[in-house]
Parts: sequence; structure tokens; C-alpha cells
Amino acid sequence: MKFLIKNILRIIPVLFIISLIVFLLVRVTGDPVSLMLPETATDAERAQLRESLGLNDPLYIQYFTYLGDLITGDFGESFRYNQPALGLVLERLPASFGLAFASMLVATLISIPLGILSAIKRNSFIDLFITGGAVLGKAMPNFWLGIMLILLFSVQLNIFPVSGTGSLMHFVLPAITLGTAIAAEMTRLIRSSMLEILGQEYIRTARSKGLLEAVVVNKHGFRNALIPVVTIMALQTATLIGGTLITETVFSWPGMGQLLIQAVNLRDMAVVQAATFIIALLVIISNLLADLAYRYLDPRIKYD
Amino acid sequence: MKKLLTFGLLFVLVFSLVACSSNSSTSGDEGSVEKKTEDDKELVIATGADMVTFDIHDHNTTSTEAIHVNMFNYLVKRGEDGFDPDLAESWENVDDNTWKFKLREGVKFHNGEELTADDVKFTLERVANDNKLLEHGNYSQIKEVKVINDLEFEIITHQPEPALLNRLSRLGSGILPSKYIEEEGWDKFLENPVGTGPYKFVEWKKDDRVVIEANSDYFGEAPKWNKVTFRAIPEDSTRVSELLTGGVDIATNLPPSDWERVKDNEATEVAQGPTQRVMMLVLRQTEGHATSDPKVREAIDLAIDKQAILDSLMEGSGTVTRTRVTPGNTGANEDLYGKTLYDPEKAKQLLKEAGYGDGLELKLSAPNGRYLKDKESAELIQAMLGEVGIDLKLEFLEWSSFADKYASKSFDDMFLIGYGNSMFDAALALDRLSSKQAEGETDYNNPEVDKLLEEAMSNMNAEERAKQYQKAQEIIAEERPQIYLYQLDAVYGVNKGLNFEPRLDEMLYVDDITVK
Amino acid sequence: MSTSLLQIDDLKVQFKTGEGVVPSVNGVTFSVNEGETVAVVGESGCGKSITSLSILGLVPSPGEISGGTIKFGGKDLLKIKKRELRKLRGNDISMIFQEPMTSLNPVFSIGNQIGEVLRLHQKLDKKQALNKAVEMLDLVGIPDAEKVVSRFPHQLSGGMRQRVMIAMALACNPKLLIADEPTTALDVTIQAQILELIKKLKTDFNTGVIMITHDLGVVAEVADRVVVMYAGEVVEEAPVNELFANPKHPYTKGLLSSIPNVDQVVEELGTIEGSVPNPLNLPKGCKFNPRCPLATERCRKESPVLEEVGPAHQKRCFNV
Amino acid sequence: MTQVKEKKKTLLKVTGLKKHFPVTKGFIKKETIPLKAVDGIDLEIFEGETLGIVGESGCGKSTTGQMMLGLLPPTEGTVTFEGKDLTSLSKEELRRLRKDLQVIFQDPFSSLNPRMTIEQLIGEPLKIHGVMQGKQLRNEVIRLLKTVGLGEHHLKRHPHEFSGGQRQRIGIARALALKPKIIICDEPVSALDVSIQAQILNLLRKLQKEFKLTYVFIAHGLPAVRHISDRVAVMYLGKVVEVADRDSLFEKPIHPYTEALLSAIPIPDPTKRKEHKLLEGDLPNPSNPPSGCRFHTRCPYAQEVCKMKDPELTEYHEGHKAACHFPLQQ
Amino acid sequence: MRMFSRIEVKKELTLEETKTDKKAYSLKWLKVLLNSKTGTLGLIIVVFMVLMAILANVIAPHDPAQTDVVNRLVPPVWAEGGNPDYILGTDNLGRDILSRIIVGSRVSLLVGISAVFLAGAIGLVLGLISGYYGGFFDRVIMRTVDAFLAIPNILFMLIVLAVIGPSLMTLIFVLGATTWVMYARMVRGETLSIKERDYVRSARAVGAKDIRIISRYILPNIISSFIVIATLNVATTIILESSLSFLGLGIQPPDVSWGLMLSDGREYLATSWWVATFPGVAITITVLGIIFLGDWLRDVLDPKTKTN
Repeated sequence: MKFLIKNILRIIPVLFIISLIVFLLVRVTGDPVSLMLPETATDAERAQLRESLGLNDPLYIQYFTYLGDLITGDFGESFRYNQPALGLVLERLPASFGLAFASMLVATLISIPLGILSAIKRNSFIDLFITGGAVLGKAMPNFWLGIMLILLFSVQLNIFPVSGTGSLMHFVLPAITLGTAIAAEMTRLIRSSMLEILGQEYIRTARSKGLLEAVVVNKHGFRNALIPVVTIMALQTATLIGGTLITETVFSWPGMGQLLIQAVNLRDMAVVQAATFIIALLVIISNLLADLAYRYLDPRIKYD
Repeated sequence: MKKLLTFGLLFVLVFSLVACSSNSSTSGDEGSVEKKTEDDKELVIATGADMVTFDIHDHNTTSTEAIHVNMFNYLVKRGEDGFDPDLAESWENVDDNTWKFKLREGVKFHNGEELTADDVKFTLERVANDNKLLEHGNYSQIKEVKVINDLEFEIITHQPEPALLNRLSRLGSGILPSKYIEEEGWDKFLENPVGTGPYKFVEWKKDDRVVIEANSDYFGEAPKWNKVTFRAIPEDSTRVSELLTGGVDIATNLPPSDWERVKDNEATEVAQGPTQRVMMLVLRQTEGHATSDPKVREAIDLAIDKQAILDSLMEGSGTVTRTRVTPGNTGANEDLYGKTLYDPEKAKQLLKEAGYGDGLELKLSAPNGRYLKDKESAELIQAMLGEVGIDLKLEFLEWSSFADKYASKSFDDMFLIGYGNSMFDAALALDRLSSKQAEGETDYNNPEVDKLLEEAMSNMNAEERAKQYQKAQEIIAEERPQIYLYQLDAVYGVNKGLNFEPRLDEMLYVDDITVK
Repeated sequence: MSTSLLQIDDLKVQFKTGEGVVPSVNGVTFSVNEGETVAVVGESGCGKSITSLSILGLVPSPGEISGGTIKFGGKDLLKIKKRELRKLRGNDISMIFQEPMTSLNPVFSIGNQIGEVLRLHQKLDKKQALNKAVEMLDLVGIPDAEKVVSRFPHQLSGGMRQRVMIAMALACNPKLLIADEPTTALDVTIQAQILELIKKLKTDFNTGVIMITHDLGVVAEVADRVVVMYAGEVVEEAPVNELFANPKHPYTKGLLSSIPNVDQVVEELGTIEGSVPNPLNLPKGCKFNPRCPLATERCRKESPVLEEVGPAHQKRCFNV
Repeated sequence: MTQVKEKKKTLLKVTGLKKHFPVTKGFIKKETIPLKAVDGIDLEIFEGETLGIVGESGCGKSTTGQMMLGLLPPTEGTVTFEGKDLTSLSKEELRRLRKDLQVIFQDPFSSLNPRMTIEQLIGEPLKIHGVMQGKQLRNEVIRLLKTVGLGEHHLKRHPHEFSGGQRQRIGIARALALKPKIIICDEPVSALDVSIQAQILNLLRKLQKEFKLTYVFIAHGLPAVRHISDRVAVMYLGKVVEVADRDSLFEKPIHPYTEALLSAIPIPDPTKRKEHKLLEGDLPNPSNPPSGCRFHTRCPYAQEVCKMKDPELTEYHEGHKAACHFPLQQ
Repeated sequence: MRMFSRIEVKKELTLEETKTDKKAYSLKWLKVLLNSKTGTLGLIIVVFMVLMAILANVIAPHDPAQTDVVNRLVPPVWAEGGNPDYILGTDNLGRDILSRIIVGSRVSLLVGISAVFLAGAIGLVLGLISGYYGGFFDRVIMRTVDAFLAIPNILFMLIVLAVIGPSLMTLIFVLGATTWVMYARMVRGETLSIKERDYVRSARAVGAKDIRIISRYILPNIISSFIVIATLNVATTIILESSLSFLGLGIQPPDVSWGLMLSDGREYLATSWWVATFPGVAITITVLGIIFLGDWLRDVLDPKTKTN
């Protein structure tokens, strides 16, 4: 409990820095006015819109106004939707979250067996194949993999729907797309973590007890290998959410990613700020959860 | 050795993945789509971008209006020749500044309220007076709407407004339910919009879909579909894949590279038609820029083979033009339409005459990804200008940066842009070339053109007004402050079971789409 | 003497590394009888640990046994099936290691780890195993055994952990216990406790013990017989009193003279010059010749063999 | 020996030395309980002698060594070297004092920078203090190498090319470079092979004679301490429990802990197998030491008073002090 | 991914001094390299790619920007309809894909390497300060690192690039400015651990100043892990650049990079597979090479596993 409170308190300066980064990122930009009006708009129309949006104030005043609003949970209104930005972002959160979760699931399902296998069969043909596969998985950009999967599994084989949401089947391709790069990273990580653990003396002890190799690996090895993996998984949250930006576009998934890309393109600052903030918060929370999991998995910490 | 073999194997794997998808295009047996049939009463249309808002006054997006037209009605409709009645049964021009309208009787909003002249007043005065609305500029000419009785009203303009009917036949004039909005508030309306059109709102899942259903109380012909879904699918190849697998019935903005695939597929076909968008190079005539020399401008025009661009990048679709005011617009100069100039030899000659025989370096800024094949077009133009001795430096800008520079008028010699025209009137199309508007951008200044444009602006004699615009277009075509390249086509992928005619205004009137 | 429990003959182990094949154990022969403690002594890198790991087939990769036999109860452990070997491990032969800190799995409770062996080899159920674990912890002198079973290794001190390791090793009443430097990581006072414990258990259960160590003090305390190893070979083998009283091999002599004695002070300690040879690049002839004060031309050319020099006393040296 | 001692000059003196470490626990956020690694010790080191400090792990002997060197600021107390209090010196003054105060570390594998050559390693102290450079420096390095039994051909090598014993020789050469007055040897032989230990111990003794060095020899192995020390201090849980001349400590220990420690040492002579006086239990947690005499939880002679009162370090014989309520011999 | 673990062996083998002179020592490195087949392969690939980038203008058979409207979307030479002039075929503007890949290697590697340099430099300095001096700076730097870690890289880049507008320089700048945190964290961690090593104590004991300790003791001992991470990050950066291209924010024409080719080619995946596949293969091979090289470097540079 004390641990939780302390960690939550530690988040505050981080959030403050994030607010500054986000503000600078977004406000040092040009103005959204030229994007909101058609190509044929006149200068007078532009000036008028700028004034009405409060974009003529000095930067620091804009920041303090922004910070004040932020504390009260007011991220401003979306230019595009004329709605509170926070609401728009939160509305999309479940879709992105679902996708991210499914992807993590896919990544875990792929990487754990493969990572363990390649650690056990170190330097063998299988290991090399898995390693090569991991490199390939990492080298393939999301969008390319997504399009390929659609062409193969939807257009050719007609197994999964092409895009959109609605059923569990809709999750499969985007989750694989997004999960692959993470799986690649995690496979490598689990492999090296497992290798290190398998070299530990308590593994030798376990073997000297006459345990089946499978028990040695899965019980004594994996449980320990999981500890660093959990932390890295949490660090992958940022990558994962970053990946949704692209995956959602490819699969026209109505999540935060699509909202964000369009908001950036249209300079819908309020939405960009709100979304970035919410994403950062999500990442921080997931890291916090990972810390908790870590404490659960490792009795050395739990019982201290 | 074993290891190398593994890598070999891995690559084979990747290649085979690609190969199976590429083989498919030749087999013509892609996807699993079946032809649309009579008993299927649901229609799915995929668009490239999601609808922006239900506030019809606060957006300027064609693709959003394309959906709205099924839910809202305008006062008048643009027809084959002039304007047809829609919500307004009849109208007359009382004097230069006053128009009188009579509404159709018995029109009901989706929530059951009757349409009255008060609704018209509410709608038009909102957009005419609220300068925060994006469409305000196109309706600020309206001074007030005078309600005469439930069905009759007068529109009074500040100045004589020859293009009023054009304005009333487009997105800002979709009539809104004044009572509903006043009672429930805008937020409620935006969540649950109500119009008079043939289809009613069901749901809008942002960046995913807009669903509408048949309005059984529609005053006109009964709606043909039970339910229509507009899906937003931004990634081109995904949209095509959805079409090929039958996930959608119509896909807009079909990328040229996929036309073959769509055509080859048994159950899908390509439909295309002209749009209001004309691609052009805008040239700076400011002192100090080589482009201020008319000979250089002409040389640039002559050096670009516009038809070749259309052929190689857009599979031949699109129409070359020497004017921006294309047929279907008031004041179009059809003599300049469908025509193009291409004479690289003469271009070289002109350059020599202008004193650039040894070569000339120019800079072109172009957006990347905003218009169909904009980047590739610019690259081809670069190659073509290279042929006549112009070394063209390209600057590509992602749209938001391009828009910034556009707004600040800070482009160098030239920029590539594609203007649309939702007003269907030459006024909007040529306005930017008046010396006042052109200052700092093209710095084009031709008193004759200025005069023609100014007079036409408030000339209530339609025929004479058209003449003035046509004359202006001729001068512009000769002087080339803008070099027109071609009019873009809209290309749709369509299920073969459907009758679908692309419209010039790119609206998607779903009741015009029928099962064969 | 009682019957032979384990007989190692001409055992060879080598490691294939990026830099070449490294011989680690090179023809080691010795035996252990029931109830007897055999100490294997040598400095780091002499192959004593690898020899002990070979018995249970636990040589770490990339090491491999390249020759010899290890007979236990009439069976050659190097030839039997993996499954059979696994049945012996922890049951008939068990092992304790140098680092009790790292030899116990940090994420499982003590009870779980001891119980695991019992459930596996004696088919006890969870509860029985736990009870037996408490019993074993009591046996090795852990106070509050009931509480300790539910603790995790990091909550125990080094000495306690080593007791846990011993409890685990003895849980199935093995015939042979291999103790690989069991006290090296412990403080002297704790070391004395653990050595006492091993001695007591040996007499109580008549277990054969292989004690791997580099500390001649420990050898003198617990061993019945001593095997001295140098550079992967046995250089001398003798009963413990004989070895200390009458060492024959110059290496053994050197080792004995280099230990500072707590009971008496000498002005200068005896030393063995130089250091242990690189296994990748072993000297020709007798492996000890570069450090041997008595080395002759012959020692540099020929390798001596292990020969009898007295009752149960063997040495590998040309000098008499 | 006792007669000469009167003339001996105190080189280094520690008074009331304490070091409490904040213990950080937990993965992310720490909670702090002070670990009393050293809890009030007084020691004197005389010129030219070797003071052995023994004790089991966690008794604070290495921490004491580091504080003597000024590498670790004490929580309380003073370290006086030739009359100067190290704790009150500025960073720069302390740096200059380094010439006289040197250290040899326990682990020869981790105490030499793997990225430097032997020449750089041994020459560095001289370079830092601007003693010499260039050709002269190289010659000095070669001389030092020869002093510790290595040769000129080793100059360009890196530490990983050497065995443990050789590395320890390099560490000694580095410590000797500045001609220090005192060298703190922090377990210099415990990581080495048996046959190498003797080499290093012999070398240390040889150097002491040659350069008139003063040593503080910290170790947990009693035989080595007996071999090399003139006087020995025994530490238990951050306190000195007994300090005496070597022979009187080893032959007539006063403190029960010293007695037990001596008894626990295995004798490398199978004919002298004996019943050890075994100590009960483990070392208590240093962050929560027992009340009164810290040894009472394991002491066979402990009485009620031991739990209540912390015994003072008392001199029982000339130079033989112990802290016990029930001393074994008086 | 350590291909050979020598640690277990080391425990058992204390190696004596070897009588090697300098030459034999460097030969040993080569031997170790050749012993690791993947390491060799990695090195060969990376050297090949770098040479290709350096000599791009010399070896490219065509001008990579030369359009050929007649020969658009020509398949590779072995496929049906291939043209021997265009070994890997042409793209939608009729440009030679092989030449574009060769020239594209320049930008791809340039972006990858420079961004890593920039990020590495920032991360190294901040990480050293943070780890060595601790205290207030440490707290500020680490909270900033936390903040940066909480914002996905790609999002950060998306915003900045949309704002400043993508160009080669801004791309490098942004990639560098967002990825420095990884280095800072790693350097700080390593510094904290090395600071406690005996050899640093030994340096203090002989009176070395902070600057000497940092430059002679800490830096040389973290530099190998640093190089390994940096190497691997070149790969990550190349991939990131292609994702940015997908969003229209990567390299802008007329410059060409693999990422841009891959992204542009996605439209033709179903019809003209070669347009996107070959740049994809180039990326994959390079990433593979870099990862293998990085793994090998990790083995060689780590003093613990260092060859003898």
C-alpha cells in the first residue's frame, strides 16, 4: 500500500514534465486555422478565426491557461468535432485498449513457447529459425504486415474480415499485426532471460533432484525468467500503443490511434494533448501494474 | 551452411507470401464477393475519411456532405439545366436584393415536426450571422430571412447576389429543425441529428461508421434501401480489399493501381466520372522570380504533357483542361475545356528567348498525399521540365505544413494545388486571381480581369455574367498565373449488381443507386 | 573395507569452446565405498567439480563426457537411459553445492523445494511431503522447522540455506552424497556447524560422501580417503592420515606447506611457484613439471602414470 | 616486543568510529532502516606494525578499512593519520594525502580496470600526483613490476590476461607506487587459490621489511592473520570485541567469541581432530543487533547481565583488551 | 541473443597468462569472429550495405530519379515480362528499383546512424551526469526520462514532424530527440553499478579526480554495452523511418529511402509485388545483419566473455 502511494506520488512530476512536453510540442506548431479553412479562404476569414480561438495570446499565458484547465480535467474542445477533447479520447479508449490487449495476448502466446524453445535448443536449427523469424518479425513494419495479412487471410483465403470492428474475428488480424513486432522483441528477451536462468545454480539443483527436464524448465526456469520479462512487457506498452497508430489506420479500427493521426494532421491541438496525456497515463499505469506483478512474482521483493 | 539455408528458407517464405497475393491478380479469382441482388436491402459504402460532423454549417468537407445529402434537403437542387425544386416548391427574384420562396407542403422532419419557414429562417440566419462557422463566408451575403407565413419567406441579401441559388443548393442550406434544436440544444442535435431527408440517423461510431435507415415518412419517392452504412476506411488497399471480399458494396477513391484488380474481379467493376477538382500549378509573378516572365510561364505550360501524366498515373482517367471553371459550373468556358498545350520544342525556344537557354532553376512545392497521385505528378513534371532545360527543385510537404505555407503565402516560384468548387459558380473559382486576393501569392495583376470579375460579382443578368467570366478565363489561360493541368476524375469500385453513376459534385445520393 | 558404492574409471570430460577443445577432466579414476568419505582436493580449475557433476550427468554445456565409466550399483551411469539416471538423481545420489544462496530457487518456498523431491521419488502427496520436509529440517537442526517450510530462501541466512540444501539432499535417504565445496561460502563458525552435521549424518545413515574442496583443513576434519587432483588428473590418492603424514607427490607437499597454521607461526610459508596451467595449453610431460622443484628432463617429456607407493596410496610422479 | 612498543609512534588512529548505512529496500521505492555496519570502534595502528582485523562476514571490518582510507565518510567519529583528521580535510587535501595511504583489494578480478594496460594501471598513481612521467615513469613502473615478481614484458598487457595471483601482484605494485606509509589490505588473499595465497603472503611480508610499511590486514581467515600480523583486533557486529598481540590473542583469548572462532578453524592435520566448540545459531541481522552484549545470543557463557549491558573494551593485560562481562582469562 | 556462452566454462578454467604478442592478439579476434558464423554473416552484410551506400552513385545502374513512363511497373528480370535493363523491375513511374535501393541505402543508413549518434550523445552525457553525480540532476533527468518513456516514440515523432515538417535533418533530429532516453537509462544504470566496483574505489584510493574516473574508468567500461545497444538501434531506427513514411512524415522525395519505397509500394502489393518487396528485403537483410553483428559485438566487447 505504502509502495502504491509512493509510486503514485512519484508520477506527479512526471505528469508535469509530460504536460510541458506536450504543450511545447503542440503549441510551437503553426496555427490550425489554415487547416480548418478551405484553400480558397481569405486572409480576413483566417484572422477572424485565429482571434476567436485565442491563439494570439503569448505562449506562457497559453501554457498557464492550459495547465489550469488540465488540473480541472479540461483539455479543451476539439476543433474538428466541437466536443470536449477528453470525452472524444475516452470514447475511443476501449477500442484501442481492446486491440492492445489482444495484441499483447498474441505476443505472449507466440513469444513464450518460442522463447523457451529457442533457449532450450540453443544454437540448434530451431533456435536459428526462431531467431531469424524474430528478426523478420521485427524488420517488418506494421503497415506492411497488416496489408499482407489482409491480402492473404481475407482476400485470398477469406478467413477473417478485412477491417473494422464487430466480432472477435475482427480482432485476429490487427492483433497479429500489432503483436508480431512485440512478440519478436519478447521472444528474444525470453530467450536470453531463459538462457541466463538456465545457467543458474538452482537449475542444476533442480536437475540434481531428478526432475523431468520439462519441470525444470517450466517450473524452475520459466517462473524466474518471467520476472524480467514482465518489466519489459510493461515497457512495451508504449511501443504497443504507438503501434496502434498505424495498425488502426490499416484496419480502420476506430480507436485512439486514428483519432490522433487525424487530430495531428488537422492540428486539432486539444485532442492531441488529451490523447497524448491519456496515453502517457496509460503507460505509467501499466508500468505501475508491472511493478506490482513484479513484486508478486519475486518473493525476494514481496516479503521484504 | 545450415544457417544460410535457414535464411534462404525464411526469404522464400516471405516471397511466397507476396507471390500468392500477386498471382491472384492474374487469376481474376480474387475475393469471395457475390453480386448484389434484389432482396438485399442494405447498402455499405466505404469512404476514405470519416464524416466530420453533423453540424452542416461547420465543415467544408465534400465527403461529409456526400453523406448528409441523404438526411437533409436543400431548398433547391442543381439540375441538368439550372435549378430544380427540393424543399422550395417555387421561387422568384423580387428585386436585386430580394428572393421570394414557397415551401413544399407537408414536409416532416424525422422527429415528426412539420417543416415551416421558421426553420428556414433559423437555419440560414445562423450560418449568415455566426462568424465562427466554417461556412459563414459562403452565406454572409444573406442579410435576413423574412417569414411571410408558414410556407412563404423572403431572403434579403446585402448586395445583389447572382449566385444565391448556387449557395442554396449546397451544404450550408440543409434545413434544420428549429424547434428541436431550440428545445433540446445543439449537443443533443449533434448526437441525434434530425433532417427532412429520405434517411434517418441511426448511429455514428467515429472513425468507423455512420448508419442511416429508411425514413418511411419521406415526402418524396420512397427510400430504396432499408439501411445504409458509410464506413470510414482510410487505407486505400484495405478499402479495396473490403470491396473485393464483399465487405462493402461501393468503395470511393479507388487508387489507380487497383483498377485492374477490381475490373478483373468477377463481381466488381470500376465507375468513374469527372469532379470539380482541377489540378494546377500556381506561379509567382513577383519581380525577381523567373516565372514573372510570361515566356517562361508559357514554356512551363508547353513542356508538360498533361495527358501523359493522366495516362501513366491515373490510367487515363481525368480530363485535360485550360480552365478551372469546368462544365457544370455557371460561367464555364467550354472552349478551354478538354484542351491542352504540349510542345516541348517551342518551350525550349521560348526559354531561349527569355534568356534561359543555358538552363533555369525553379522550385516547386507540392503536397504529399493530399490529392490523387500528387507526389508522383510532381515527380513527372520535374522530369518533363528537365527535358526542356528547367531544373526543377521539388519540395514536398505533408498537408498541414503545406497548408501553413499556403496560408502565409510563402511558397517560392510555384506550387501544385488542386482547387475544388462547391459553389458551381465561376465567382469562387476566379476570385483568387483578382489583384487584391492575388497579392503576395501570385502577384497577378490584370486590371481587365479585375474589372470583369468585379462586375460579374453582382451582375444579376445571368447570360451577361457568364460572358464576363468566360472572357476572364481566356485572358487567364493566356497569361498563366495558374497553369491548369487536368480535372480529376472520381473513381469508385462498385459491386456489379448495382447501378451507380458518379456525380460531378461527388455526392452519394443512395436512392440513385439501385440494384440491377 | 566395505563394498564399493561408486567406481569412476578413466573419466574424461572436455569443453568445446570457440577457442578450441578444452580438456577439463583427463582420465580420473577413484572409488567411493559405503559409509566412506572421500575428499577430492585441488585448486580451482583442476576439474574436481566437473568430475562430481559428471556422476549425475550434469556437466554444463558445451562440456561433454568423452570417455570412461562411472559404475554405481553395477550400472554404468554414462550408459543408462536418461530416465533411469533421473530416477537416481536426488534419490540414490544427491548433491549439495557451494553457494546455498544461488542453489535454491528464489521463487519457491523451502517446503515446496524439499517436498518436490519427495513427491517425485517417494510418491508422497503434497501434505505428506510437507510433513516429511519439516521432519528433515528438524533433522538438520533448523529451529522452528514448521515456520521455515513456508519461507523463501532469501529469508534465511547462508548457514540455514546450506542446511536446507542438506535436508533436501538427504530427503530420500541417498546412498551417495556429493558435496561440492559445501562450506566455502560460509563463515568459519558456520562451516564448523555444517561439517559437524555432515559427519553426523554420514554415521547415522551410512551414506557414502564425496567431498569436493580446496581446503586441506576441511579434508583433515572429515575425510577418510583423499584424492588430490591437478590439471584434470589425479596426482595422488591416499588414506587421510597417510596423506598428511607422508605426502608423496611434490604438489601435495607444496600444498601442505603453503597453508599458514593457526597453531604455529613460521617465518616464511612454503610456496608452489607459478600458477595453474591454462587447460588450452597444458605443458608436455608431467602437467606439474613447470612448477615442480624436482622436475627433471624426463618430467618434461613423459607423462607419469598413477602408481602404487604404499597400501592404498598412489601417486603420479617419477621421483621416489 | 612489549618493551619496544613504547617507542612506537601511532600512525593511524580511529576514535569512536561509526558508519550507519541507510538500507534501501524494495524495487522502486526505498524504506530506510540504518544498518549499523560499524558502531563505535577505537583502534590505534603503530608505525611499522601489521594490525590484523578479523571477523565473520557482516562484522564491519571492510567498512572500517574504507573509512580508514577516507574513501567512505564516517557517520560519527574521527580517523587521524599523522595527526590530521581525515574527516575534516577538503577533497583536494584528501587527494594529496593519498600518497601515504594505500589499499589492496580483495578481488583481484574486479579491482583492476579491465580497459587499462598494466603500465597505465601501475603508472597512474604517479601520473596523477605528478611525481614523474615519460621514460622515468616507465622505468619506475618496470622497477615496481620487478619488485612484485613480474617483468617488463607484462607492461602492455591487460588485466584479463593474468591469473588471480598475478593480478594481486599488480594491485600491490599499484599500491606501492606512491611509496605509501600505510597500506590497508582488504582480504588480499581470500579470493586466491591455496598455493597462490602463500606467495602473496610471503610477498607482503617481504615488502614490509623492504619498505618499512605499516599494514592493516583485514581478513576472515584466521591462519593468514596469525601468520602476518603483529597485533590482532577481533570484530563482531560492528564492534571490536578483543584486541591484543598476536600470540596472546591466539593462545590466551579472553573473549568467548574469539575462543569460538579459533575453535571453529579446521586444523589441517587429521591426527588432531577435535571436538569443536560450536557456536549456536547464526550471525544476527546487523540492522537489528541484539541488545546489551551483541554476542549474547550465541555465547555459551551468557548471563542476564549480558542482555542488558553492553560491555566496555577493557585492558586485561598489557595491550590486551576485550569487551566481555565474563572474560575467559585474566 | 548470446550465441556462445562461455561463462560456464570460465568458472572452471582460470586461465594462465598467455604468451601472445599484439599480432596474435588481433588474429584471435578474427578467429573469434570467424568462429561465430552469425557474427561473420552480420559483419559481411553490414560492410556490404555501408559500401553500397558509399559507392551508391558509382554502382547504381540507372539514375534513381529517372522516370520512364513507357517502362512502368516492369517485373523483375526473372519474372514473366521482365526487362534485363531493370534487374529488380521498375516502380509506378518507371524508375529502376535496384538503383533506388542502392541509392536509398544512403539515406536509410544515414538516418539510422546519425539519429543513433545524436541520441547516443545526449543519452551518454545525461546518463553519466545522472548516474555519477546523482542528487537533484539525477532526479530531474530521470523524471524526464520517465516522461519521455510514457509517450510512444512514434507519437512524439508524428507530432513534431507534422509541426516542423519532415526533412532529412528534422527526421534525424526527431529520431534522436526521442530515443535518447534509452541510452540515458542504460548509461545511468551501468554508471551506478561501475561506480561501486573495486577498480573505481582503487582509482579514488590513488587520488584520481572525478573527470579522470569518468573518462578512464566509467566510460571505457560502459562503452561496449553502449555500442551494442547503439548498433541494434540503427536497425530499429531504419524500421521507424519506414513507419513514419507510412504516415507521410518520413523521408520526402526526391530523396529516397527504403522506408519510403516500402511505404509507397504498399499500394502495389497486390498487383506489382516487387515494388515494395525488394526494399522490404533490403531492410530485413540489413536489420538481420545489424542484429547479428550486435549480438556478436556484445559477446566480444564484454570483458567477462572476452577472448582470453
